[in-house]
Amino acid sequence: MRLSGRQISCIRGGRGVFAGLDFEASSGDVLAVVGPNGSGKTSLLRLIAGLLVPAAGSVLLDGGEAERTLPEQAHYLGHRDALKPALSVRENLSFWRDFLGGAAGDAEQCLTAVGLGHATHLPAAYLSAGQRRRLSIARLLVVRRPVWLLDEPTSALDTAGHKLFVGIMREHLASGGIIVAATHTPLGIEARELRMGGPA
Amino acid sequence: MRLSGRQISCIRGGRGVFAGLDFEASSGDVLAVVGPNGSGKTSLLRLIAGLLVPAAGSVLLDGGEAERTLPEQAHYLGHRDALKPALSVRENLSFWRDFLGGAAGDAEQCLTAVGLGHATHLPAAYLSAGQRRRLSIARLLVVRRPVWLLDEPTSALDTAGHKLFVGIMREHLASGGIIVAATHTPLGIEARELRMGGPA
Amino acid sequence: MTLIDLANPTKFLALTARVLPWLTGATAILLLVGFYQAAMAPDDYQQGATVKIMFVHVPNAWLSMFVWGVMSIAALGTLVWRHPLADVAAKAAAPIGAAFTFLALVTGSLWGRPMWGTYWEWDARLTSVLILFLMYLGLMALWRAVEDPSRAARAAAVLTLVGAINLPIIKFSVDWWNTLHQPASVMRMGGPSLDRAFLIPLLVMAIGFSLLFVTLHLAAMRNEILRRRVRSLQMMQASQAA
Amino acid sequence: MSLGPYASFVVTSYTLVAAIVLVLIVWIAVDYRHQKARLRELESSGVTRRSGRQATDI
Amino acid sequence: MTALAALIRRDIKIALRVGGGALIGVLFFLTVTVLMPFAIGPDLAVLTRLGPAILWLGALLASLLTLDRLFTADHEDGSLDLIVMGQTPLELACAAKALAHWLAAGVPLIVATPALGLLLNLDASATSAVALTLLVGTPALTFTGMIGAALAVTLHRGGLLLAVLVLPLSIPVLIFGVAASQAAITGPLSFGTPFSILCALSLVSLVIGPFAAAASLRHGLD
Amino acid sequence: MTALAALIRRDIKIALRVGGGALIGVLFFLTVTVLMPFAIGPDLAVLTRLGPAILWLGALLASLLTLDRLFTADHEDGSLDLIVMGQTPLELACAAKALAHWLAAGVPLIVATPALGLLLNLDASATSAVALTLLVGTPALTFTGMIGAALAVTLHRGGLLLAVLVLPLSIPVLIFGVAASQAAITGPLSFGTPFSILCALSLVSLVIGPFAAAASLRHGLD
Ligand code: HEM
Ligand SMILES: Nc1ncnc2c1ncn2[C@@H]1O[C@H](COP(=O)(O)OP(=O)(O)OP(=O)(O)O)[C@@H](O)[C@H]1O
Ligand SMILES: Nc1ncnc2c1ncn2[C@@H]1O[C@H](COP(=O)(O)OP(=O)(O)OP(=O)(O)O)[C@@H](O)[C@H]1O
Ligand SMILES: [Mg+2]
Ligand SMILES: [Mg+2]
Repeated sequence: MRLSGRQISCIRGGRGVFAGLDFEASSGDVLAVVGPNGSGKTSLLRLIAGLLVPAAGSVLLDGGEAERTLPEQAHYLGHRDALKPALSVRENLSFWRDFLGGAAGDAEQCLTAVGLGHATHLPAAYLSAGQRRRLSIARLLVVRRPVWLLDEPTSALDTAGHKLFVGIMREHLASGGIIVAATHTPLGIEARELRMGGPA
Repeated sequence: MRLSGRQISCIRGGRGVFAGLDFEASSGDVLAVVGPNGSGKTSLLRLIAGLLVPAAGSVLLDGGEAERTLPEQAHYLGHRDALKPALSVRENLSFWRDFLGGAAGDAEQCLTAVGLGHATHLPAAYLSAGQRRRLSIARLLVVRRPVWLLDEPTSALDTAGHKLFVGIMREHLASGGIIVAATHTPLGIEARELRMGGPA
Repeated sequence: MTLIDLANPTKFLALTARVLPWLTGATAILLLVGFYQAAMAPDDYQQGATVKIMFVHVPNAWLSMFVWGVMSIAALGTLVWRHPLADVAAKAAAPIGAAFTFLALVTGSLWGRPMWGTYWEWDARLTSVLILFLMYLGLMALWRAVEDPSRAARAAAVLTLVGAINLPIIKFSVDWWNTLHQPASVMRMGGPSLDRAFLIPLLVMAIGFSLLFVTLHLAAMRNEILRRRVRSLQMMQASQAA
Repeated sequence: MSLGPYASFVVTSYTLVAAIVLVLIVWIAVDYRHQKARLRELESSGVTRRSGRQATDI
Repeated sequence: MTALAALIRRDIKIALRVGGGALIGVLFFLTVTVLMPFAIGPDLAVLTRLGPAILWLGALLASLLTLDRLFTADHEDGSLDLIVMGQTPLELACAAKALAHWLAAGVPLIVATPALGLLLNLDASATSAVALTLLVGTPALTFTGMIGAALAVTLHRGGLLLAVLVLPLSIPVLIFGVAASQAAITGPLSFGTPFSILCALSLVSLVIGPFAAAASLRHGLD
Repeated sequence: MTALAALIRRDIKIALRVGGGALIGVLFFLTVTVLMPFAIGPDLAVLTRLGPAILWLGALLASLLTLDRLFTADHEDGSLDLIVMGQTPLELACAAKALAHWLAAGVPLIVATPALGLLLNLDASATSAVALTLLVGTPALTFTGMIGAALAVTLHRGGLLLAVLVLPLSIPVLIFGVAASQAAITGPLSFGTPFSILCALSLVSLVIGPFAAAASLRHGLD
């Protein structure tokens, strides 16, 4: 599988964020998008996820399922964590499993995998910042999708959580997945860098 | 000036988060609150800020202005950044200056200090994650308050932003301020640790 | 047994277990006696037999206000003294108060039909009682809607205190506005103006219903304390499973 | 005892009062049993109170 | 199918928890109805005449009160991004959300109508006429309102357009709904004509609503 | 003082830019008014008699519609934390927010009244009487509604539950507002009595509202 972008330009709010960007990642690769604040890391991830339309250029996934588009084969983990405070931890996760995948994994098991096994019945409103992040990560596990787009995935995680997450990423890569992650701190996993320029 | 807590207990949503906690910080001190996810770092900061009521124990500030309460002498920088997307960067900051302090600093100047000098007229909706964080930090500068309560202040900041922020903290300490910061990554400044136990 | 002791739910449960049987007995006896006397009371020369509705209408109407008063005091306990039993008392009282208010409304309507020729009239007394009923329902909805009981308690306390403004309005609406409804004849300055033949059964019924409230309230408070114990044990179970 | 032309109103009132009071009593009693049962269930699953006492103890 | 069912279940669950349950809808309706005589005066004849309008206004208000955040809530917490990325066509997802909203906010009102009819002194046939028009008409309120809710996401700073667009769209629904009920109660007019227009409005909105909402959401993300 | 002025200015600015609130309110008001003639039928006399009641109902429901998020928006983005921590007494801050809301959402209703009076066949003096009662009475609606808005933060709930909690509190305002307008138009009663009661209600709510809201916010944060 190969994810690639060619000559992508991005314009937001009438201002050009970046232009002529090329990148490429194959099965088992981690692409770490780095660069100063406001340089367009988040914008790039959202472009790949189909949540923004590029002003020029295009993103392609070769070797994926033919009848599904790239966004349908990608997980996007952003700053906003798509959790409903009124629902319990388990309800939140099961919903995304049902909505995104159908068949797939066992919610309970994924929650244990991210260290939330004891909190399945709590309303999500009660979670701490790091616990919310762990719950978001559980979403990556509960439905299998080959491309992971991660926006500062390790923020708010403690050391144990970070280690856990590295393990999760390794497994994903081993099974042929692709990871594109925007980050300011080391991911803790060998990665190729994609450096963005631009303003602070 | 001396900030101290004695035998503090915290209960949230009917569950005990921590109990019997003691801490102390004097002028020029940084207290780094560390611990696993869900151990109660954020809860502690909110207790000091007066946004939660302790189930037992109390927090005191000695040597501050006598006629002002502790929360009135503290800045709280949380995950939620108190920015209104509909207002411009400058409007957001000026509002908080007027509401919190009255007299005090110059908004324009503080924005330059955090590297947002070029973006003063943008609506806050257009800011990237790191830019939002910088704008929140500018709030610490625009009204002088001796106690800073910072919840993962460096998350989303790039390397340059981190360095800038360390400088800002140093200045605050030099002028006799106190910093209590919850954090998972090194702050980049010598600090005493307050370790919280508890669940992941 | 001091008030401080009562603050402890466990002590409170022990006390409840001891007094509830006696209370139940006293309530049953008083209500039976009251009912017998009500049945034996003479007909009113104006209202005929319908005056018998008074013996249930008036106690329920009084209690509808009294219960809100109890909840208001409990609300102060929640907000000012953070008394652990105050939340429980307030929550347990709401459905009972709502039931009494409903009965006051219904018996009033049933009395109104023969007396005024209509079940319902939009006058100040009836309306303010209806508002009271709606506020009871609102409070119950609030208690049910919020999962964390101490959170719900604080919100309910504020609302209860604000709603207490309605009590004097109900009580004095008959004096302030021209209404169909009768002005106070028992609880008024200068003593009751009611004939003894009606007054005595009415008072017996009123005391009986008040005891009924106390009994039900204590029992409901006990349930509520147990419910909270279940909740905290479930939470402990969840965290022990980790 | 004759209740006159409006007997039905009087009887309805008293019946309704009795019915609602009965509903209250039954509801509270059932609720009590329910909570007790849940406590017993929790106890048998091995949870203990902080005080170390049995869940169903007072 | 599971995806849509899951979405509907989730939205209903949230609505019931956050709104405080279906009972709240009924209670709200009750309160609004009780309000009327205070304003209008205790004249039963006038009340009866206004009955359908009151019930319809209550329904409109209940749907407006909750519809406004149908998509913004999902947008603010990032759920909308994931919904857009899912395999489910966005039009269907929008329709599912609207359906859930109608089930949680609209149906309780219809169920409560008979009880309220009593308070408003409507007779049985009038009450059932009103309930019928509500049953047919409230989906139209939801599905046109949905367009505005989607625009609110697109326009960030222009909830303005939302207001300008949605309410006028729902006015015809309201007018024919009330007209049909009136016709059934007093009217010299026949019930059939306004009622069939109402049905037509509902059908049209069932189709247009999801498409317009999805289009607006797709263009509005950033 | 600067603090309160800043808060008022900010809230008004946001209301005007984001639009939503104020405009929805006015449009809803308009919808209610437009709908009535259809409900009541073409009988102009009845319409005139009900005019004030309709306008007042519209105003009440419109304020309900917009008050909902008075505090929740600030709660969700963390502003409320900082407001609570400020030196400004929370009661004053609440009052300032309510004032801003009234300026942005209540005043437009009053301004729109003359236009709507025409629709309802009210003459100039009647319209101005209604406008006057609205001017005096809508602050009471805002300030009692504020209590509900603050409860919404404590409860993590809004929407219909809020309406159910708030509406009973605002019934007296409605009664006397309508009574005063009626008196001015047709009444055998004098305008003075209900009008002064209305003023009294407004004053009382100006005091109770901020205190109750502040109490509820202070106890409700977490
Ligand atoms: C739905 C209709 C009615 C409601 C909501 C209602 C409500 C009340 C309330 C709240 C009280 C207690 C007032 C106080 O303590 O001062 C009361 C007392 C009383 N009501 Fe009614 N009532 C209704 C209908 C009637 C009717 C139709 C009658 C008889 C014609 C009646 C006769 C009385 C009497 C005699 C008292 C006792 C007054 C006193 O001695 O203080 N009520 N009612
Ligand atoms: N609003 C709330 N209501 C009830 N419980 C809560 C609430 N917020 C947090 N908690 C619980 O309190 C505990 C401490 O949370 P807190 O946010 O203080 O943790 P933290 O140390 O800041 O964690 P993190 O590193 O993930 O930010 C957690 O177990 C959490 O589940
Ligand atoms: N919704 C938006 N509308 C208009 N412009 C935006 C929007 N979001 C971001 N921008 C602008 O686009 C540029 C890139 O933003 P982006 O969020 O991609 O940066 P980033 O690299 O992720 O920064 P950070 O490290 O701070 O997260 C920034 O200059 C920002 O001001
Ligand atoms: Mg970013
Ligand atoms: Mg935290």
